[in-house]
Amino acid sequence: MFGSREFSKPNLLHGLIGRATGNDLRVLVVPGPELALAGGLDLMDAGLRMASGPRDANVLLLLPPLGDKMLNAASVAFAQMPRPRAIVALGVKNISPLPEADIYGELSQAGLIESVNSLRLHFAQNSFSNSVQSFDAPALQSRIEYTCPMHPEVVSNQPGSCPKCGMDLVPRETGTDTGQPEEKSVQKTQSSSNAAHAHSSHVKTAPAEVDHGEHKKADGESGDATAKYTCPMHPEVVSDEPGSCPKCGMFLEPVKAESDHGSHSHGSHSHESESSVSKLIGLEPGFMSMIEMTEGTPRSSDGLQMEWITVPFGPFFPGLPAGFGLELTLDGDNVAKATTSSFCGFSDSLENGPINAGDYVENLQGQMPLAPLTYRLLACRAIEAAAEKTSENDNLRDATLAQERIASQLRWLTNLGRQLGLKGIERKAAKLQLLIIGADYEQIIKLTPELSQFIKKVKATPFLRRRLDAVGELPPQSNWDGPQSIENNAAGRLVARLDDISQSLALIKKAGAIGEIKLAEIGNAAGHGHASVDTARGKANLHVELKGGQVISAKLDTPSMRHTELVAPLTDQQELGDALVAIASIDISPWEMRV
Amino acid sequence: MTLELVVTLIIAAAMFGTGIYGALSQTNLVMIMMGIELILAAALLNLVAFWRYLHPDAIEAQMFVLIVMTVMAVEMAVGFAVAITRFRSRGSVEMEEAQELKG
Amino acid sequence: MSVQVIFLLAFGLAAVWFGIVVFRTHSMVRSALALLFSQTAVGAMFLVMQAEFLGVLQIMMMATEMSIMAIFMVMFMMDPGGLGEMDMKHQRKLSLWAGIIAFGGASGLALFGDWGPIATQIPDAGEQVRLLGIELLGRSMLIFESAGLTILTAMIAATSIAVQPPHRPKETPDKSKEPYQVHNHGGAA
Amino acid sequence: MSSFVLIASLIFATYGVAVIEEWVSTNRLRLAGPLISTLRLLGQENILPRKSDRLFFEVGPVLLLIAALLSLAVIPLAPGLIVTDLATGALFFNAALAYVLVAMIMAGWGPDGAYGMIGGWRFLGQLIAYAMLVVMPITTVAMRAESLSTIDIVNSQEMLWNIAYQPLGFLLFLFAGMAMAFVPPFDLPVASGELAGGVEAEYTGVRLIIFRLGRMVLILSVSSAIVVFYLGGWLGPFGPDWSWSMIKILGVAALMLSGGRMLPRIREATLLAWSWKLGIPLALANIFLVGVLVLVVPL
Repeated sequence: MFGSREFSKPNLLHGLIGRATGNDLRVLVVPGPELALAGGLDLMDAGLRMASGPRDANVLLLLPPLGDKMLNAASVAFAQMPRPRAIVALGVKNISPLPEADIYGELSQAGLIESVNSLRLHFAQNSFSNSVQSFDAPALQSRIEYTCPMHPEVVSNQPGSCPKCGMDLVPRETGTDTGQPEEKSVQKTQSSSNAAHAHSSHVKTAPAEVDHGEHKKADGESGDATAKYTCPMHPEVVSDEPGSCPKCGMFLEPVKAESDHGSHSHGSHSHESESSVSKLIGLEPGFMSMIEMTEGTPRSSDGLQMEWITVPFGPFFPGLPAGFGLELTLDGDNVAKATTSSFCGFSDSLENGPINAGDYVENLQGQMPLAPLTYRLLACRAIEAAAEKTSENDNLRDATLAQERIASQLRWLTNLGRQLGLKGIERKAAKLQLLIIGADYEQIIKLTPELSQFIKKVKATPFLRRRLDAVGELPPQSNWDGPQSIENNAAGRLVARLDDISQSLALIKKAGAIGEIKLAEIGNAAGHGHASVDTARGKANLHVELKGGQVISAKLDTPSMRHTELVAPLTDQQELGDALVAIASIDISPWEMRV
Repeated sequence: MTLELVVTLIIAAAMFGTGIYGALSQTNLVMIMMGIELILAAALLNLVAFWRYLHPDAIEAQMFVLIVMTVMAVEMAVGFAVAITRFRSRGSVEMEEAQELKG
Repeated sequence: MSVQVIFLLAFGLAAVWFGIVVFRTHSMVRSALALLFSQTAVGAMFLVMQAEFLGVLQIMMMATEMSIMAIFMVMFMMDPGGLGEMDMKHQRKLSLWAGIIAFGGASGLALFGDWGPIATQIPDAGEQVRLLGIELLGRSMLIFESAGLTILTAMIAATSIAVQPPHRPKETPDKSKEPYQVHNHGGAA
Repeated sequence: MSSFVLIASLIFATYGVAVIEEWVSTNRLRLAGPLISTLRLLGQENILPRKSDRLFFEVGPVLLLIAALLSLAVIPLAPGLIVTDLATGALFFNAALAYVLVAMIMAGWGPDGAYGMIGGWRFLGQLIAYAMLVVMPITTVAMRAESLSTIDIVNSQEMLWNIAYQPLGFLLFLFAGMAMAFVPPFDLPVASGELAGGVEAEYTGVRLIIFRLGRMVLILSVSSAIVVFYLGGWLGPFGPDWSWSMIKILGVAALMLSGGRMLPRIREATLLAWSWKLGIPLALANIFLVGVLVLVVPL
């Protein structure tokens, strides 16, 4: 069992705990709660509560679509979740590298409720097991490899002697190369594997050999005078490769192999610093110069050199769009640098050669789970333009688009509510979204008063506008084409989104019905076509080339691709909370980013 | 019996010694300030002990303690201001490296 | 030995021990918090000596003061892991001897001074607070007000020298130096 | 007997606060909720982050609980129902809660995770905002009672509760108290949407139980201080004294917990700006006003 806790003797408490666990489910949704909403799942109604992070979760809920990157990230999160824990997979079967799911279900509210019921039973029975297996996410796995102290290029999986000089190989810990973003950030340093292991090192289940490896490394290397690089401040940190110190982040300095290590705490670097600090007369030998340490370090906006830390946010961060990877370099509580990535982007290259126009439409729709009909419409329009056909029911199509826009804005509001701690808005927006997505024309008209009332309520939320109007000012001449607002800040964009809901409602009312989006009969048409659609996030453009009724090339340009460039200027020198709100205010969908 | 007084005074003396050691041996300005805080704490201890065991009727002694506490706070404020300024200009709050402050 | 002596000894030894820890630990935050607990122990000794108001005040003030010290230590020392083997001492012998001599001298005075009999009757806590208030706003008002003014002046002066000189051009961060990576355990969150 | 009543009411009130907390955050009233959560956490693995500062990691939550419990020691439930009636009770309450900051810094620093660390230091910024607004309204309360003893403070309100006598002080203290107990919208150090749990992020199992328990006792302590200082403590028209204390305390706790849920989480810069630019001048004005009132209309 991967999710259970080990026990030595069964006792009465275990039964109680198991039942309590089943009644207090904290769920971490993969890819994210938006997908659950878009798929029509009401998690609250099913008795699940959102976890604020992997440590807080005991259920990992998997929903389609799941890419490799997403599954890798999910396996890291699963490794961090404290036992007892369980995996629920709705509508997905293959979830490797995660272990087998404890419960499989179908992707529907009924399926969810059924899964939750069996989950309660599962926890009641299996919270404690006497055959517990440890789960190590492959993305986090570190292994011990052996290298020659003199020839770092010699790496072997087994202990032995160096083919070049015959010395005994010394063990060291390494991380495996994966596409894991958290890994990437630390891969360069030797600390990477240590730090990464913190993810999965559970008190009870941590493989003991990891710790051994570390100790052995320290003894072996410093004792044998083998190190090539060492930290000027932490002489016990020795590495074969240049990099930065796992303790203080300073650059490791080269050390001659014959210098005597470990003799005294600062012996290893004394000859290094003496030469450069000796210009200051009267310094004690071996004195650690802070001037040297801070020289050339980046300065904050207030002119102080501070230590910068790089923190990954995402892909399952509660305040950000699910699947959106954000790595912030923080200077204190201020953002100094932001890099973005997507865990679930699309790909518009036609790898398997030309495909049928109809299939292409389905394909694009499938790649955009948060706005399927919008992109279906986009594909249809582009193909029809290429085939020089015109469709008749544009009005009805626009109504469909408007419906999806409303749903998208409501999902955005849910996210904003979660980020700002506005539970009321979070709950209500989620409820309305669930009602909107499945609704037909009559139902939407019926929902109109409730929606307008909700919009009024959001606008009247005390301090909400105040909270938002200090953040998220876009730089001049930025290529923003999301909902246009009068004020250039997050508050303005909130109002614009709320107005967008009202306008979309009016549009649906005017159309009188909601149409299905069907690709017109194009036969064996050929040619180039271009189309654009106003999505909830901005304008999406598609350019397709048809030949013989088949799409031979396509180029998609989505609003989120353009808007991710705004993340850096929006967050620059902002306080962390403000930066996250600013990012939320431009509503990026990681699904609309390229992989 | 003056045991209480002597015990308190010896403890104050030990804190004073530790503070002196810290203030002299540390090279970092903030650590030096910590040494001074210890010295001032020893002074506080003496003041309270003298008030309690020798002159409990002289409430001015307590007032004096308040003044010393103020001095502690002022020392912190000024010390940190100096530290920030030095750190901004030199990138260090190491007193070993503050050669220009040496006579 | 009275109960009072036992408590004084216990808190006193704690105060001294934490005081020593300040200069022995390598972690900056530990160092500042050790000082805090040393000061708290001193505050507890005040309470044992029935100076209730002063004791509570000491305990309250030091919590904030030392926490601020901790953040400054972290700022200036760039020792994020907290347990790095930093050694930032000089003139070891001199300072050790100075410390020992100071301790010896002061405790010698304490031991051999003629203190006379100790007082047993002291005003109760409520009475002390009342007397202290009357003292502060009576005879010692000038001193008290000067202290208040001093601290205000110090605050303003400290702020004004600590704020950034406005003319300094904003320097662009040197990207060649990689920031330290605090690895986040809640990483995938 | 009285110590038994005290402990029983402490447990009851803490449980009550936990029920209210869950109620306002999930919109569902489950009387067994806190018990179930506690059982779940009891069975959860106790994860120790690998590079943690073990000492701080372990001590942080315990210190939070101890600080909150100590501050309750000076809160009277009824004339005889108090752990210790210190002559400096009002100041002691503040002194004990100053260690909440230390606990938060320890708990944030301990696990060596970025979210927790930022959360811990954020609380220091928050303290700089609210600290003055805790002390200054207490001053005016003590001015009216002419004593720092909490019993005297309650007795001084026999004619008129302080909420009516000095409403400005009440509002400031409520605001500061909510920031002190970091309930929404002041939950900057443990924000879920901003920091994925912040200081709490790395805690699991028994340690998390202690942390959450400490937090509940802290909320209880702040709300009982509001009751003692401004709402006349145990004073009520009929029935036993302690029941009035209980009702008021739970009522204030419910008000504190639910009121903030309607508001977006405050920005740290706004919090500091409001406290220093608006709050402190108001608090000074309050001291002056109450000073005049005490001299002119001694009720």
